[in-house]
Amino acid sequence: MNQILQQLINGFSIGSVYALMAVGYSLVYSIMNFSNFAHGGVIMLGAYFGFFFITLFKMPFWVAFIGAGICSMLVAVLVERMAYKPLRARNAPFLYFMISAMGASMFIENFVIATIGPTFRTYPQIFPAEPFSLGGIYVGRLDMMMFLISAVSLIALVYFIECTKLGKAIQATAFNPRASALMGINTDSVILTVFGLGGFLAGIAGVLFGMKYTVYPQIGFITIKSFIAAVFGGLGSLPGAVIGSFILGIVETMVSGYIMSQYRDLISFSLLILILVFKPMGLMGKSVEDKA
Amino acid sequence: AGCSNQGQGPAGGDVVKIGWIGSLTGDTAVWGQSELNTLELLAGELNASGGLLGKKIHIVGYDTRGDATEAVNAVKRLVSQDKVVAIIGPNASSSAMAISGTLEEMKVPDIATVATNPKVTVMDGKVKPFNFRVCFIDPYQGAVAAGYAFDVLGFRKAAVLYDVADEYSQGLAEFFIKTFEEKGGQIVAKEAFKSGDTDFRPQLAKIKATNPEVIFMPYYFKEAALSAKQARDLGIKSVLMGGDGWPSDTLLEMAGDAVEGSYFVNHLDFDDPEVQDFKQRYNAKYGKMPELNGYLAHDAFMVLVDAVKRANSFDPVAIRDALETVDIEGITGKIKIGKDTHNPEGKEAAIIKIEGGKYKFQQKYAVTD
Amino acid sequence: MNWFYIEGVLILAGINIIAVLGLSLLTGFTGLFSFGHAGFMAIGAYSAVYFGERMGLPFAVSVVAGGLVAGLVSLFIGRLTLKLKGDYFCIATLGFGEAIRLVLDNVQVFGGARGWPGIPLKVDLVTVTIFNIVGILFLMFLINSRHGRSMIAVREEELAAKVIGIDTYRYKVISLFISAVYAGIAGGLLGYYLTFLQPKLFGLQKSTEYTIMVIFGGIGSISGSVLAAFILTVLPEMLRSFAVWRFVIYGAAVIFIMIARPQGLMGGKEITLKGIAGILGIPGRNRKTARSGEV
Amino acid sequence: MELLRLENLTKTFGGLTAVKDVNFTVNEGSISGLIGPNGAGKTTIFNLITGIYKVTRGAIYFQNVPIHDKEPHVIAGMGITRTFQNIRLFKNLTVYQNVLTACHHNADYGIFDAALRLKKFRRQERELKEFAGRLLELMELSGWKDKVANSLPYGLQRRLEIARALALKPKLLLLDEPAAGMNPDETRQLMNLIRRIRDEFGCTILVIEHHMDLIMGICDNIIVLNFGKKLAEGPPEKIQQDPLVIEAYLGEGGMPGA
Amino acid sequence: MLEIKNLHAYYGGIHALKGVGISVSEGEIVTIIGANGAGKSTLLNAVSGIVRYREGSIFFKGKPLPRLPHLIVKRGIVQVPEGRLIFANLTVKDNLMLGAYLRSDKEGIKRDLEKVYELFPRLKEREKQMAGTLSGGEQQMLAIGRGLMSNPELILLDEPSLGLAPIMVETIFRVIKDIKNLGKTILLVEQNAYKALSTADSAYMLEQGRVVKSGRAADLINDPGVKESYLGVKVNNRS
Ligand SMILES: Nc1ncnc2c1ncn2[C@@H]1O[C@H](COP(=O)(O)OP(=O)(O)OP(=O)(O)O)[C@@H](O)[C@H]1O
Ligand SMILES: Nc1ncnc2c1ncn2[C@@H]1O[C@H](COP(=O)(O)OP(=O)(O)OP(=O)(O)O)[C@@H](O)[C@H]1O
Ligand SMILES: [Mg+2]
Ligand SMILES: [Mg+2]
Repeated sequence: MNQILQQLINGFSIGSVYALMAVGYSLVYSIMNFSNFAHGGVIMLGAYFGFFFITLFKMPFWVAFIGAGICSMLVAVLVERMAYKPLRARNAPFLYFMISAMGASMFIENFVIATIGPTFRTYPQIFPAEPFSLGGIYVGRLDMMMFLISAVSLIALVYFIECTKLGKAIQATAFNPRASALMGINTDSVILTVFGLGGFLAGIAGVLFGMKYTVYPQIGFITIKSFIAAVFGGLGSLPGAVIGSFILGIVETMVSGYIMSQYRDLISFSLLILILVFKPMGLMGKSVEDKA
Repeated sequence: AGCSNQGQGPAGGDVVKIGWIGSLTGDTAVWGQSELNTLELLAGELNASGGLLGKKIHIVGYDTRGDATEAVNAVKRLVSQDKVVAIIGPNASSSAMAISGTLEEMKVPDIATVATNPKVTVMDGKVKPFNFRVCFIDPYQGAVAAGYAFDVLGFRKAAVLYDVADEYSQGLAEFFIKTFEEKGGQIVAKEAFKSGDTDFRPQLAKIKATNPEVIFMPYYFKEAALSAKQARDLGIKSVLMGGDGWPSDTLLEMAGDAVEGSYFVNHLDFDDPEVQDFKQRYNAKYGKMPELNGYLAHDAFMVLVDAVKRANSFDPVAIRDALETVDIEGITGKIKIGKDTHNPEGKEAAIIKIEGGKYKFQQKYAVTD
Repeated sequence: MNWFYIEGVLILAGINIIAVLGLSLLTGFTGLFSFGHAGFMAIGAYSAVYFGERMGLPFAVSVVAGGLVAGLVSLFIGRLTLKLKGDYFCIATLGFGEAIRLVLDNVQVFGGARGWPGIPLKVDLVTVTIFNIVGILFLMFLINSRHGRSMIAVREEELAAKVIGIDTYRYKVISLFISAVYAGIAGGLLGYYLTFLQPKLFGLQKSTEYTIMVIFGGIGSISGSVLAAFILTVLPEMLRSFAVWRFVIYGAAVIFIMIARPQGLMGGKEITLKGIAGILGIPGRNRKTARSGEV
Repeated sequence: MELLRLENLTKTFGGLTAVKDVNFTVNEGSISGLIGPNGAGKTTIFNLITGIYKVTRGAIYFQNVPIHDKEPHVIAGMGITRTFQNIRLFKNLTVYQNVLTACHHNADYGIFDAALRLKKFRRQERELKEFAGRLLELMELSGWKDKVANSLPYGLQRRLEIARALALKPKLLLLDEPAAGMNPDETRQLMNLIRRIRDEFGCTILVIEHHMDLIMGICDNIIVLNFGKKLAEGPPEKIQQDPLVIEAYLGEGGMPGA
Repeated sequence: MLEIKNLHAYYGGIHALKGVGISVSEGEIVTIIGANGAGKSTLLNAVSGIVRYREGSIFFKGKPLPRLPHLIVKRGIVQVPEGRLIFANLTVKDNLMLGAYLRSDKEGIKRDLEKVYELFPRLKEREKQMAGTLSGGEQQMLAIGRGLMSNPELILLDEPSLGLAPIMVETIFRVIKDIKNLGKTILLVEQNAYKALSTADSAYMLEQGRVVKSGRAADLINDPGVKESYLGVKVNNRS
């Protein structure tokens, strides 16, 4: 019994890591309709920013945390300007954005290897390491923080997108930049806002991730899981991304814990495909009939 | 098109090129860069003291990203374009196995650093003529770990956590289990994860339920540190044990108390004075400590130098012949290449324990059979 | 003896070209994105080597048979996933590719994660060239037929394709099947060239590289795909001396070409004999290149 | 001779009933009109006939064969095709390629015929190309042959859609607002074209239009929809006078000059 | 109010506008007629900033017009584009509210929303429906309503009657007059030349990127050339 509970907690905590990354990724996806593969790279940079702010510049944690968010925001905006904007200007199909994003991701990762080096770096201990223990079940402090932060950012984002004018403008711009411009929307700055927000989320996700695990040039790779989680939940749906993340986290945990860890990913992928067979747009994805 | 080089540098002049391949990028870049740094350090020192057979040594290193296909390309370029006389590296067994054909075709010897798969040098009972290595092999290391755990530490119940997508980890796990069970021990859990994972709690929670005395964790230090930490977070008190993927300053930094009291199998005793000397020279030049691969690259270079000297020639085939009879004392131990295996025969493993946040050499340990 | 190295790179380029040709049909012409083609390659590679080394089939037969096995698997995968749209299909293939790798990592008969060494070297430049020529011709002929046009229609506007009587699902299946066969054959060749197989060789990275090549060459262009596969195989080799900066430059180059030529190298056009003649100033039709499907 | 028959056709979207118990038949060789206010369900009926939407209730028979449970491409294969209200061309392909693609139905060579360039392939392909060329000429699109569909003016895009549909040699052609965006002169040309298509291709035509000149000018029979239900049916003269139709659709001004 | 001089626009190699000049005075309805491909939409798009022009100038209320669409909207010019360009993934209401994107007078927005709903009751019924699933005519209503929501000084209408039922066409032209009576200026492109000319004050006729005729709408409607090509030979029997 204890073990099941513990596994559930583990699943939730892994899920919150995925969720934290998935929110930012899914934000850009839901708005821009393409998979921003550079998101992982920005997360990784966020982890480095936070690391250097704390170790080199001796900043207090929260300052470093927000600072890393802001720096990552700048990076994301820069990536948008360099790699996506010229494509947008030509109305290129989403495939091209995806490839450009892959290029950017490759560039960022290898740039870090070439300049900072491939070594692993560890955040100093900031929060007490001992997990809370409740009758033999252990809950990490950082895990709870990640859970909270992903919940808060999800709610804030959903509110922002669904209930504010700028949020609507963002959705409109994504659907048709040209028509949006005709509404008086400054599409350029709207898109920058989206990438900025996504970047900020990536940055703070990176810091938390770096603190929980470690910092190295390939940590961005883990975002592939949040990509999968977002599909689970239904692409373009922010709550879907978060729910998908938790489901993936728990499924992975349960498979590792009770079936066979060797085939964990095999089983999660099979489950994914099974879900898609029955719900082709994921759990919460909107399916719009193609109106002829 | 198998025409070999005749020991001449490209200009026929004073420089002789030695190749290196390994990963400078990708997720194993840490180890590759350490190897290349070591070779450049040693070559510089050698050149400063008059070179080798009167010639200056130049190291040409190419990145493989840890990918076997790239390794083949890199070797082809080294032997045909750069005309190296011998190659050091790679660290990945897969790359080392993939390049055998090319080496044989071009008749240039290669000395692998940390490629521990038995099939790197021997295939179907036949030794591959141009593949050599300076490290001991997976079965040996797995057996050493299992033997030490069973015989010396007296454990009877072991669990194994390994990286299913990693050749090295899979190899070690397999041979550990085999030996441990042969000795009469019991493997109570065998769990896996996949390269790139950062969270191991589900597997560890499952392992915890089986109450092992020791958990064998044959993978690299990043995962080792993470899984050790997470194991302690889950309240696991078992002794942890690892292989030669563990030793690194980063491990201690990352894992802190979590690995206190753990054991691992190593190629060398870090406190050995010769090792210390090398460490300092490396640190002086690069401002950081070498990773384990650096030590083995060091010995590979020593082995090569010895072979060249004895062959008294830069002819790759002559070097190859001389490599078969190498018998030197490296910083990772005695290296006597076996003619039929091209492995360092009877190379003893060092058992290291982590105590007080430091690596404490326990003993040299060898399994007989 | 530079040739030895160049030959090696050329062989590899040739193998990549075959895989990219297949993917080009799927992505470039049918408009389906796959991040799992390395998985088909792995299936092709392992089965080819199995047929050749364990069952003793002749080399060419086993490579083609390996391709067909990959194709058969694709039929199964396609059945489950081809109804999915856009990124959903893409992630499903990604999952499939990773799953294949995971299975191979665990199957010890084929060496598991530790790989399968000691495969005899049976691939040389001539073999690869022959496979390439056949592969290119087959694809060219297919594209310039009603079947190829139907696939393009699926890419362009699926609904319109349906109402003009194109069985879009069937064409997606065919396209996936053929591309999987190509990938499988490329895998078999790779195995017999490297003389070594390992699941790690067929990771997500490989799948994405191939996708990049297709887009880089230009959607819906066979010659573009060939050119891109060639350039992007050779480029990292040329950059070899940049050591750690190699993939920084590579990444930047990918972005640059997308920005500078968002339609890819060939942008849906084909290099034709006529076009080459035009460039050389030989009289004839004045158009430098011809749109695909118009030949 | 009856070609198409709708029986109690109903389609709902969630709570919204877009088409409700609609019955009508289309006779072979006729030109029929389907009109009604915006949102009356006309396009939805086209979507149901062509299999793009699944029928909620009721049935559709084509040559007395039920088709309401068939896939769009099967229905197209039986000889029903259409144009779209929101133009759906293969935007990035040329005019010629658009038509040639749709010609595929007139050939039956297989993949291996194509890959090996067998005789069958060469002969049929030559025929397809000739046919596509003729079609472009007939539709007066030859001058635009190599232009990318996307860059054509609106009116020509509509004409191209018709050409593409005709490439199937359909028995029943459904046109959804073919004259939208055309001026009266062009509309008149289109009327002639539609008649010619009926005569030369021997196909039956069902057309949705809001240009009353066109509807009244060429239709043998007109079906009027309102709120998803059939409001009236009959020849133009009768529909024009029908007070219900005037009230719901034509308006007090009656037929404007378009 | 709007002064266009010698405008040249290109699509790649296609010379779509060849020196077009047009002037629109405040409070007027000006219509542009012309065959398919004459360049009517291109002209409107050039004014609203979606199409770049290479030569020529556009002055609005005596000042040169900026070239970026959102700045142009700020100056009080809005376009109801050809082909509607509604936001299919948003609800009807969201679409309308986006029309009022640059406005911040809550009261005024509310009032205008009511007005649009009054004009097109169908839109109110479908307030929450995804715009992409509306019927063609409903979408056209939405596009016009959305344009009105920005409360512009000058409104550019590109074929507003496209796809509308006859009874709706009547309504639309009535609306156009209503808008004019509110003191707004309208530039109208229409295929329904008869309706357009009878509604407008002045008119321009475009052919292959050039203005070939211009004058008072009432004069053009009786011009034999115009009659032949744009009004249809058959003079309507019921109007
Ligand atoms: N996929 C859908 N989801 C929800 N409602 C829909 C969908 N498709 C159509 N409708 C609704 O059904 C009704 C009928 O639409 P339809 O497109 O058939 O109208 P129509 O008669 O073609 O009108 P128009 O002349 O304006 O094109 C409309 O009110 C429309 O909003
Ligand atoms: N995106 C484009 N690319 C290339 N050419 C274009 C493009 N848009 C328009 N054209 C060309 O520019 C010319 C003018 O087109 P425009 O759309 O302005 O005509 P229009 O008068 O609005 O016609 P319609 O009545 O059909 O709407 C046409 O020859 C058309 O082919
Ligand atoms: Mg309609
Ligand atoms: Mg127009």
